[in-house]
Amino acid sequence: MKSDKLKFLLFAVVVLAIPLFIPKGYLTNVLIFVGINSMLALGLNLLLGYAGQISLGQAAFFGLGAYGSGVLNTQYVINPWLAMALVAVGVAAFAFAIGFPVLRLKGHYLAMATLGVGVIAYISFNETVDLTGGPSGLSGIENLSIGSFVFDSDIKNYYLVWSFALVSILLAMNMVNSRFGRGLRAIHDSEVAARVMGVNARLMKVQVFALSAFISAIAGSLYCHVMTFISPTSFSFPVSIELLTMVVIGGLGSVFGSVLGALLLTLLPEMLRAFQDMDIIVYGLLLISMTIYLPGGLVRGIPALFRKIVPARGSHA
Amino acid sequence: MKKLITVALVSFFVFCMASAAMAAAPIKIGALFSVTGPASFLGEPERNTAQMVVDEINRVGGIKGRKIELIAYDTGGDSTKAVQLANKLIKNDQVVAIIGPSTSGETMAVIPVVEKAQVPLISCAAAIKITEPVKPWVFKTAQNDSLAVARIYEQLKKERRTKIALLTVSDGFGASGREQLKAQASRYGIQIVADDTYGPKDTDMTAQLTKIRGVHPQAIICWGTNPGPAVIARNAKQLGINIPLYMSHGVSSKKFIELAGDAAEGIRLPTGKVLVADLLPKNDKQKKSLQSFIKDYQHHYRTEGDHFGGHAWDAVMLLRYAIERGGDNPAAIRKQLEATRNFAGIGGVFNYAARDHAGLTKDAFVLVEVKKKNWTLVK
Amino acid sequence: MEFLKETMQFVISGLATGAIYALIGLSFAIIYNSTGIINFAQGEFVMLGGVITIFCITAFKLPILIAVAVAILGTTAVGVVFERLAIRPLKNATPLALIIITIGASILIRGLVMLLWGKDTQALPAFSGNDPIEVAGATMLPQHIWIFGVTLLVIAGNRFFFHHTITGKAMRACSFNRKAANLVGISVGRMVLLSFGISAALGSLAGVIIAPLTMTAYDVGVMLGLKGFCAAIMGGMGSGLGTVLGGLILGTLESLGAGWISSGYKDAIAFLILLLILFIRPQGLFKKGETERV
Amino acid sequence: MLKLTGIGKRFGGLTALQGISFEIVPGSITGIIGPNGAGKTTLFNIATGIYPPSEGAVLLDGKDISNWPPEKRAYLGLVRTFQNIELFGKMTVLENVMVGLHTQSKSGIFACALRMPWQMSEERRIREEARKWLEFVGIPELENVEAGTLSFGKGRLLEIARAMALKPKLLLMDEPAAGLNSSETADLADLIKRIRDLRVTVGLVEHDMDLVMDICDSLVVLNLGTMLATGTPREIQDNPAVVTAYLGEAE
Repeated sequence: MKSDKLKFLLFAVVVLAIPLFIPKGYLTNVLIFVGINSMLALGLNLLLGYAGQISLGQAAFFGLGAYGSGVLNTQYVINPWLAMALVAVGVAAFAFAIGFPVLRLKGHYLAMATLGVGVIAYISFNETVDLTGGPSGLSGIENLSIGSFVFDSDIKNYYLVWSFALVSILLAMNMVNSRFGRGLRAIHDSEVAARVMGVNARLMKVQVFALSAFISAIAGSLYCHVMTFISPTSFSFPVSIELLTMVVIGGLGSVFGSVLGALLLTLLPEMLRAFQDMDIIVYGLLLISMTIYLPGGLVRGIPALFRKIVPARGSHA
Repeated sequence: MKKLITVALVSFFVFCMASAAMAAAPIKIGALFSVTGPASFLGEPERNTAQMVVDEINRVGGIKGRKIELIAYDTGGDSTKAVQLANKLIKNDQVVAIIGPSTSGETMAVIPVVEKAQVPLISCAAAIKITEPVKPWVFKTAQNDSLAVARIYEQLKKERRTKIALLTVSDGFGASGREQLKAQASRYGIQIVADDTYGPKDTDMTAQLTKIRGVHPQAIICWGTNPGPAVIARNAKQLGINIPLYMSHGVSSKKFIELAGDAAEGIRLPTGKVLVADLLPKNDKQKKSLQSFIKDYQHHYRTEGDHFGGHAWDAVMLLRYAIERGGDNPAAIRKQLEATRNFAGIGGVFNYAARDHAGLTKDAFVLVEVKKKNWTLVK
Repeated sequence: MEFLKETMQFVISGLATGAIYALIGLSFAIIYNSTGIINFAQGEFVMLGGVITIFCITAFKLPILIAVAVAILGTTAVGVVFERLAIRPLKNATPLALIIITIGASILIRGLVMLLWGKDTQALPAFSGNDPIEVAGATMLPQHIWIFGVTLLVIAGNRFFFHHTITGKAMRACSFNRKAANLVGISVGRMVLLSFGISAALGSLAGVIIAPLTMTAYDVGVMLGLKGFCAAIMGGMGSGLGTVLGGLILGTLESLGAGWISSGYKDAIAFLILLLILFIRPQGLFKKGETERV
Repeated sequence: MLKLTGIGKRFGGLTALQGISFEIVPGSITGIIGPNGAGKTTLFNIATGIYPPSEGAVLLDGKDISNWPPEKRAYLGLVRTFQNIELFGKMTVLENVMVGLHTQSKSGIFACALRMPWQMSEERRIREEARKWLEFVGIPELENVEAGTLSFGKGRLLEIARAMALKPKLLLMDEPAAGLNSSETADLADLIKRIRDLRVTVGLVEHDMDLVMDICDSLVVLNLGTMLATGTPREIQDNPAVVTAYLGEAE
């Protein structure tokens, strides 16, 4: 318990201090997207890592959040912060409603159904041209602002996005170590036993589905205000897959694993740039070998590796 | 004594010039191309061409003795990545101008970044809204869709065909074309009797074509990039549709004829002049540029240079002349780009102005028809 | 009359596309039935079939039949290597880990093909020309006949293999109960390997016969794989008629959706119907209900 | 307490249970015995709502709960343990028991995420309560161990602690002695008696006849999905039909 709080504080300090230590410029920009991806990965991890329910359509909620805020901002006069809240609640309500039939499914049927939701959302973004601008995208979205303070630079957006990410992380940590979180994890380990203990598995799964949609929608709103332009391709099937990869590589059922996964996968293309056209191959190889050799994800794999090396040294001394 | 002074003087000058040459750091130009991903058919020839032109310029001594360094990144067709990489080019690599991105979506995403950083961008994408309304720092070399549409509609009007059907791909390219097709129809007295779309990865369009056949249009206009239009050409042949089928400049390469096979016969499309360089009259302003581009590309990459590579050719050349005239300060480049007049490139004859950052007229397009597996000019 | 004729064309086109989905769905089901794995790299097998065939024809000027054989053998080899290097080393494989691994493999295969053979779309000449055939007022191509024929052959072959050969029966046994199969002396590992091989061969066969119609490139596998997966799910993941019907229904729905309702939403319509099927009959359209046992 | 009337269950064409009617009396320990395949576990699954009966009714304190899901039955104080122990393997031992206190706490998703003050105090309360039950079964020292790493015997105890944390009126135990050695079994018998002393009614499926005869007040015998006999252990021991079912037809 206490150590969790400490971990979070330490992490928050690191996050807030990073911009002071890195060269000004491009890296800050990338870290904004790491923040957004962290929220998305966290949302998925609550569903997948804690409750054990797969979703291949996470990009749909991300996109609904982004388009919700974007459309409200460009075509209606409404405070963007209010819009963000309304959209997030709306998306969560939508997830809650479809959650009942969808989460009754298991395994690959669930994977297929969530994938279907993702595809339908993607097509809707493309086809509702009058509202979303269709495949050509929606431009002219404003930056967020508080009074006359406009979030219009990388550094400002960094703090904007990461404050949301940190709050999400804190709330998620609170939740997983409480009655609700225990219920979820119980469902993951043995749904039947959890239900016998009085855990309403169906309702809880739907609730966490809605929560993960809520977080994804907030991330989407932030994304649209940071980018000021959105187009459907940012919310397509490969994005859902990338999110899934972040969660698995970072560590299922670990809040910080989500952040680690988001960090790695957002920076990965940077690191692979040296490989030029080979990067897609390296990406595929990484996915396979990480799943085989680090099934617990980096967040567990690195400490395990560390423990393996350190005692070995100690025994020599 | 005199001799000694001369030697000293000469060696002093040589020294000065050498150090000046050494001091002249290369001019950094950034490029964002979608070399992988769904738009790689654009990004790959664009990157190849840009690199080729830059190497060529450097080989003949660069711009006023300074070499050009091309820093090209692959966006994979992803607009988030395009924005990140635009930031990287501007903030880390400190480029003086950016060429690309390849697609309209990525370009629209990158515009706020370059506008804020005040770095000129020459997009290689076609959508009209990139330069309309005009943004101070954004130019483009790819011909506007509106010009291609106008070319087709002119021809239809000449042939008195007034009822047409649209079949456009549901991506950025198709959507932009569809918008223009609908917007300009009334000006040419054309009535759109069917407006259908297909997905970029669809493998059979007989359903749409059957529906279109049912409303009896006098021509079909299909707006897409390979392989969709080739499938449509074959499906149309299968269904025995024998009204004129028009394609967009999105398929203006030999690849389309190869993919569509026999079904390509008789299909018409508007295209930049690069496809028909040899058929152009000698007095055509672009002929020289076109032939040099085609020759160089063939020499470097052993394959035919196309329309899309041409966008990058124009972009690099436009930058080159702008820098030659005004130096490598981004603001100066912007000013000089805007002052470009009568630059005969691959895509057309460019005349930028404060209120026109696309710079081309519909003369940039010619209408071609496929005959015996080759392009012929439609008169 | 016009309406009827149009509908006929929608149905015929839909069935032709559906047969492709069905073939891919069958190849999905083979792996699933003997291992419980949903192979997200299945679409890549389809892509490999087309790409390798075209490569053999253009680069080595091989006659088409030999090229096809090389493509199917090559893809089978890829399937086998894939199982050996990526599936077998995985201990205590969770369904999720398998999903990720197969996604990784699909990315890898796509990347390799892109690097080796480039990004261009390629076309394969039709097996028996391009002259349309008139059927009840609608038209189809000779290649469609090939597709229907091969689908029929594959169904028959499947049926024969899984019900009338020792190996096929052993594979079915593995799907019912791996432990029990192991106890009676069936080498489960070999059966898994075999299922990847057969599935890859089937996938590439589908890829070869559709290449003349749909053309092929390194990235055609994704969408085809998804649609095949849909077909298999609709059919209840069986390796028989259910999946074939699932594919045909999916193809027809798409075609009718595009023709009658909206071409833009046609995939959305297909997926919406898939969702409804999952909600109402999660065990697939054609399977009898089974009570889940604890 | 629990009353079953005319319970039948079919899986596809297979009849697993037919015409089962009996009652578990409050405060008793009732054993359900029978050879393998008699349908004992199926009966438990129907009693706890894991699946509904094909026919007949399940009544708890006179209320018809035949179609209630397990989580709703838990709130009435009906809980069970499993033959192959179903622990929450990736959670700690203490957390496992805390899940058992689910019905006695009520913080929802928002209260949990926001750490409301009353949620914090509730959390403290159930933590203490859970420790109490670990002590009750005798494994308080294991509270921070991951449940999946426990030995079979310890896992069994944890499962019982978790079930007891729910403050059940009726505890159904599915073969609690399976896989235990004789001293562990003796401890188990003792534990079950202590559970009864807490006024918890116990239903027991068990193969270990010594245990059953030792602790049960009444027995129900199933064979091939039907009721063979009911009565006190002594009556059952002397019932020729039961003997035949267990030992086969006498020559």
